[in-house]
Amino acid sequence: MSKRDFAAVIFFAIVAVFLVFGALLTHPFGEFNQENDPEMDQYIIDNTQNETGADNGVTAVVFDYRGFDTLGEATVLFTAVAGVIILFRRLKK
Amino acid sequence: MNIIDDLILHSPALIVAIPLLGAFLTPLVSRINDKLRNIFVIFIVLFTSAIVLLLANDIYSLGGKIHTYVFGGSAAVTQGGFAIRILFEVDGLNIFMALIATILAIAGVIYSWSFMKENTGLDKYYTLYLLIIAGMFGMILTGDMFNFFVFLEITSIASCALIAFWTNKGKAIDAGFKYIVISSIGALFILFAIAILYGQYNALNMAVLADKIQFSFLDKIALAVLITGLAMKAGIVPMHMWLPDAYGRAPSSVTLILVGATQASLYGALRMIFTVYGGSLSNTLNQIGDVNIDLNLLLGIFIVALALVTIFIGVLMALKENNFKRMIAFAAVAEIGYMILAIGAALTTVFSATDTGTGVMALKGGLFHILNDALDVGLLFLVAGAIYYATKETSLNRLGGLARNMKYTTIFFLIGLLAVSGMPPMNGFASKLIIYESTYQVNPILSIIAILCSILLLAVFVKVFHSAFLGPKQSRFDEVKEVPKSMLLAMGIIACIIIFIGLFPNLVIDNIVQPAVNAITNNSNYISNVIGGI
Amino acid sequence: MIELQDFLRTLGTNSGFWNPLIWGVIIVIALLIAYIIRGRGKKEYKKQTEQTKVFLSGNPEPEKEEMHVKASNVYWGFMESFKWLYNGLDKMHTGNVSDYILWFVIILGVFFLILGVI
Amino acid sequence: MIYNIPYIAVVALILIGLYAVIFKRNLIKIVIGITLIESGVNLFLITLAFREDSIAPIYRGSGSRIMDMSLPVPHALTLTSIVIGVAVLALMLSLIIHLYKHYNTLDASKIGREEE
Amino acid sequence: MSGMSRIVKTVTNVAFPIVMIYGLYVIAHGHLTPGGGFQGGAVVASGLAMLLVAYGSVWTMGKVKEKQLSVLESIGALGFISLAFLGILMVLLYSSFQGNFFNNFLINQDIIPIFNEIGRGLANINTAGVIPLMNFAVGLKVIAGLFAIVLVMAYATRLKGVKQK
Repeated sequence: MSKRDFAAVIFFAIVAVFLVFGALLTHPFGEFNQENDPEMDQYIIDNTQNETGADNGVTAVVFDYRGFDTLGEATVLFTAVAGVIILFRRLKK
Repeated sequence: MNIIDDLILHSPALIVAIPLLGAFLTPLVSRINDKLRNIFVIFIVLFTSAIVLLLANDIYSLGGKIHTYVFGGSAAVTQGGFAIRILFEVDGLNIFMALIATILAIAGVIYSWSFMKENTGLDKYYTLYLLIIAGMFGMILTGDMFNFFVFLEITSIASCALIAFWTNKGKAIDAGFKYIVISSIGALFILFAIAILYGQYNALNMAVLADKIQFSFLDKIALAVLITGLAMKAGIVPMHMWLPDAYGRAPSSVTLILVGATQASLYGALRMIFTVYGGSLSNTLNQIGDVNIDLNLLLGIFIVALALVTIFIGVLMALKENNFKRMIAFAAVAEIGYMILAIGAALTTVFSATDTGTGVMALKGGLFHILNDALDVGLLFLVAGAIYYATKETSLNRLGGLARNMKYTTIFFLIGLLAVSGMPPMNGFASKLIIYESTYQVNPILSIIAILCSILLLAVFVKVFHSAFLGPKQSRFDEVKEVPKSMLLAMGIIACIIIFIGLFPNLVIDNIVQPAVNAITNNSNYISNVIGGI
Repeated sequence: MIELQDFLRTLGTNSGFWNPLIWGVIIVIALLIAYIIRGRGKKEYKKQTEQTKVFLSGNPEPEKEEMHVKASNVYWGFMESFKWLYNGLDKMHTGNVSDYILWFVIILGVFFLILGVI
Repeated sequence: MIYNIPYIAVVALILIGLYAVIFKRNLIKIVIGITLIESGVNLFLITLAFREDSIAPIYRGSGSRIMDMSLPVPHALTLTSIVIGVAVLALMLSLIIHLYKHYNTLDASKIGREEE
Repeated sequence: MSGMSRIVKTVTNVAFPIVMIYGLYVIAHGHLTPGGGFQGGAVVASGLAMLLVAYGSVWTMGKVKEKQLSVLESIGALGFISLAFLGILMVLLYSSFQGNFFNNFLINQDIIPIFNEIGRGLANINTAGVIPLMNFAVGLKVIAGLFAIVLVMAYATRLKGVKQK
């Protein structure tokens, strides 16, 4: 076992321990109470029909409440297409 | 209302949206004519810069004004103190970084005109270039955590595609692959931290998070992941190794923008530490047994240690390197170390009640050095690209005597050399002077090491200057001529700004750096500007 | 908005200052001193005479292009004396993407130890 | 404790991905590790959306809601994250194609080593 | 890669229109049912990728070039961002309220009679303001983008020298 693998295993174990401990400390799956009350999402669920007119709450969030993220997301896809095309371009003019 | 008010009102959105619009239009425009496409791209960048200047004037004129822009209209963003929609929040720090990005963008686009002329696929090149600019502005201006992640990914993907632009070189492809692996893993961990924060507080807005955060164990994990991911994106030793590959293999016009992207992620780290976690770090005294341990003191000490290692290793590797651009890249790593040094030294003192202005002074020096580093390192990379353009040589061992052929390039390199190694009267001296003195009051050893490494940095560039420009005339460089005008213009712009800042540092510090420092030190304005609405 | 005297104000730090005007005056004085020292050189020095010829103990003078010191030979002594350090640094810089991520994990672990335990 | 099993699964996915990235030399395996990390993060985001006995946030019929709905925002974030992952994957794979064309190997310790 | 056998091509010919229709349905009903521009676009792009696998990259590249696809994608992205820009301008038509970027300018108004109703139930597609239009723009963009990526990568990794059917 080389020195690199030794250090890798040690710090890998440290990170794993902390992440698992954090996972145990997260709020229980699917349970919401006073301290982690999803007020923002509750507001969106209550007002999505009146504010955006959409039945689909997720689409309302994607295209209206957080539409700028969606623009960035579309831009990421555009970027990937441009990158792939520029990588496979012909080099000689 | 007249058009200027509309522009200023919508400027945070337009600064990001207009480069995006230009990027989407570029493939269509380039089907018409190539020269028209170049003019179009330059026009887009200049228009964006004009809007940035308008916004900067609007913010600086009214002192500590914070310009908040809500996407999707309705002014009621914060019922009950939670922000539903994405909002941009522009204060002194944001606009400071935005000005840096503006200078780099203008110089890079003008430089690209002649530098990339022989290559194919230029329409996609300019598209990706505008996308990097838009992603940088988005990272800098946004006030929403997830939006920050999205723009970080835009910048990373576009940069990766441009780093591997010269696909006939295997090493360029290798550097691009390393960069995309590094940046995607860093961004994924940042997203993981954002998800942890969201799961706890059900909020994605920075100001709302900074208001709600309680610094529990999960928050500490999120802070560690955020700082580490952004530090890897910013190229801090020992996570710097992607940086010489990426900077060294990319075309120089791309490297110039990459410097800005790196500092945008550095800005992200600043924002996370001082704004989102600022309230928590400032009043955290942890009990172990019966001793109080100041957490931000520990954090600051660790960051200072990282900074010292960064400066030291960056300078030593630069001294050893023989490839022109890789050497400048290692010098850039060392320069980043100076900023981190100032930030860590500030973190140790600025939150403590018994602070005699040292922390604020260190922050001032660090932020001022961000500006100077962008200009100096950018100018050096442009000079390296000019030499590659003229001689098609990257290794310093095969260069020599170029000062006879390329006079203006030599002068620009001399300016960059003096600036990056902190010699008066260039701008690097002013910021490094502040950093030395503030760190001296924290601990004299820090400033001593910093000064020694700055001297070594001068030695590095003396080596470059000697082996590339001085020396006898080489016969195989007889037909080498001065580079075209647009490249000279781009280098000249940056050089003029460098000399101006070096001669009149007070103007910059009082009018531009001081608002940024104020924006960092009291995050209560940043929070109350969003939460105070209700 | 910006008056003229703003351009020449001194950049005051906590204990030091930096003023381009004073620096300019000092650099001019230094140039004058250098010129005076140069002026007091030997009078019988003449160009294009025997005394300016290169004399390498009788050996022929190598041609100009070969006399350029290559970049890898500059600071040769420095590299040689710090070989122990540079060996470690070269071991550290394996151009290998897995190691980059390994460094990331190491720093992450150290941050966890600092922030989580305390 | 039993309610934290999904988060344990998330951490397990992320750690498996990190293991693949750190200990494997094959470029394809490194990319697989990155996608594993990404799917772990997406799984974490989508677990945050779940609420006890809730339905998808889609209104059927008139606006009156029978039972409460799961949180809509994490769905949107996951969608964005998935698309970003697709983009990154496409770019990485095309770079690997180029690397294989240049070096005829996928070993990470053999590429980019030639002298220039 | 060269085209596959006749069986695969026949099955592709049968399945391709169904996949297309389903994807377009998902795009069009994005604001009413699960789905949206990205999901439907991914479905349609997978149908096109099936065509690519069945008939080979050379044949497909003969039919459609990646330049045309990138132009198509630019048009989709332009539609999306121009809808966002219209949020600034169009609101001035019917209200003194100053609209913002990404403003949903079609909802809660009666001047422009498209998509301006409040959604009640699955039946009425004439709801949700600009969201259906954005769905269409993003759907076009995703179709073109994903198919361009698959096409370019398949064409770059084709087997040289093999006889293409």
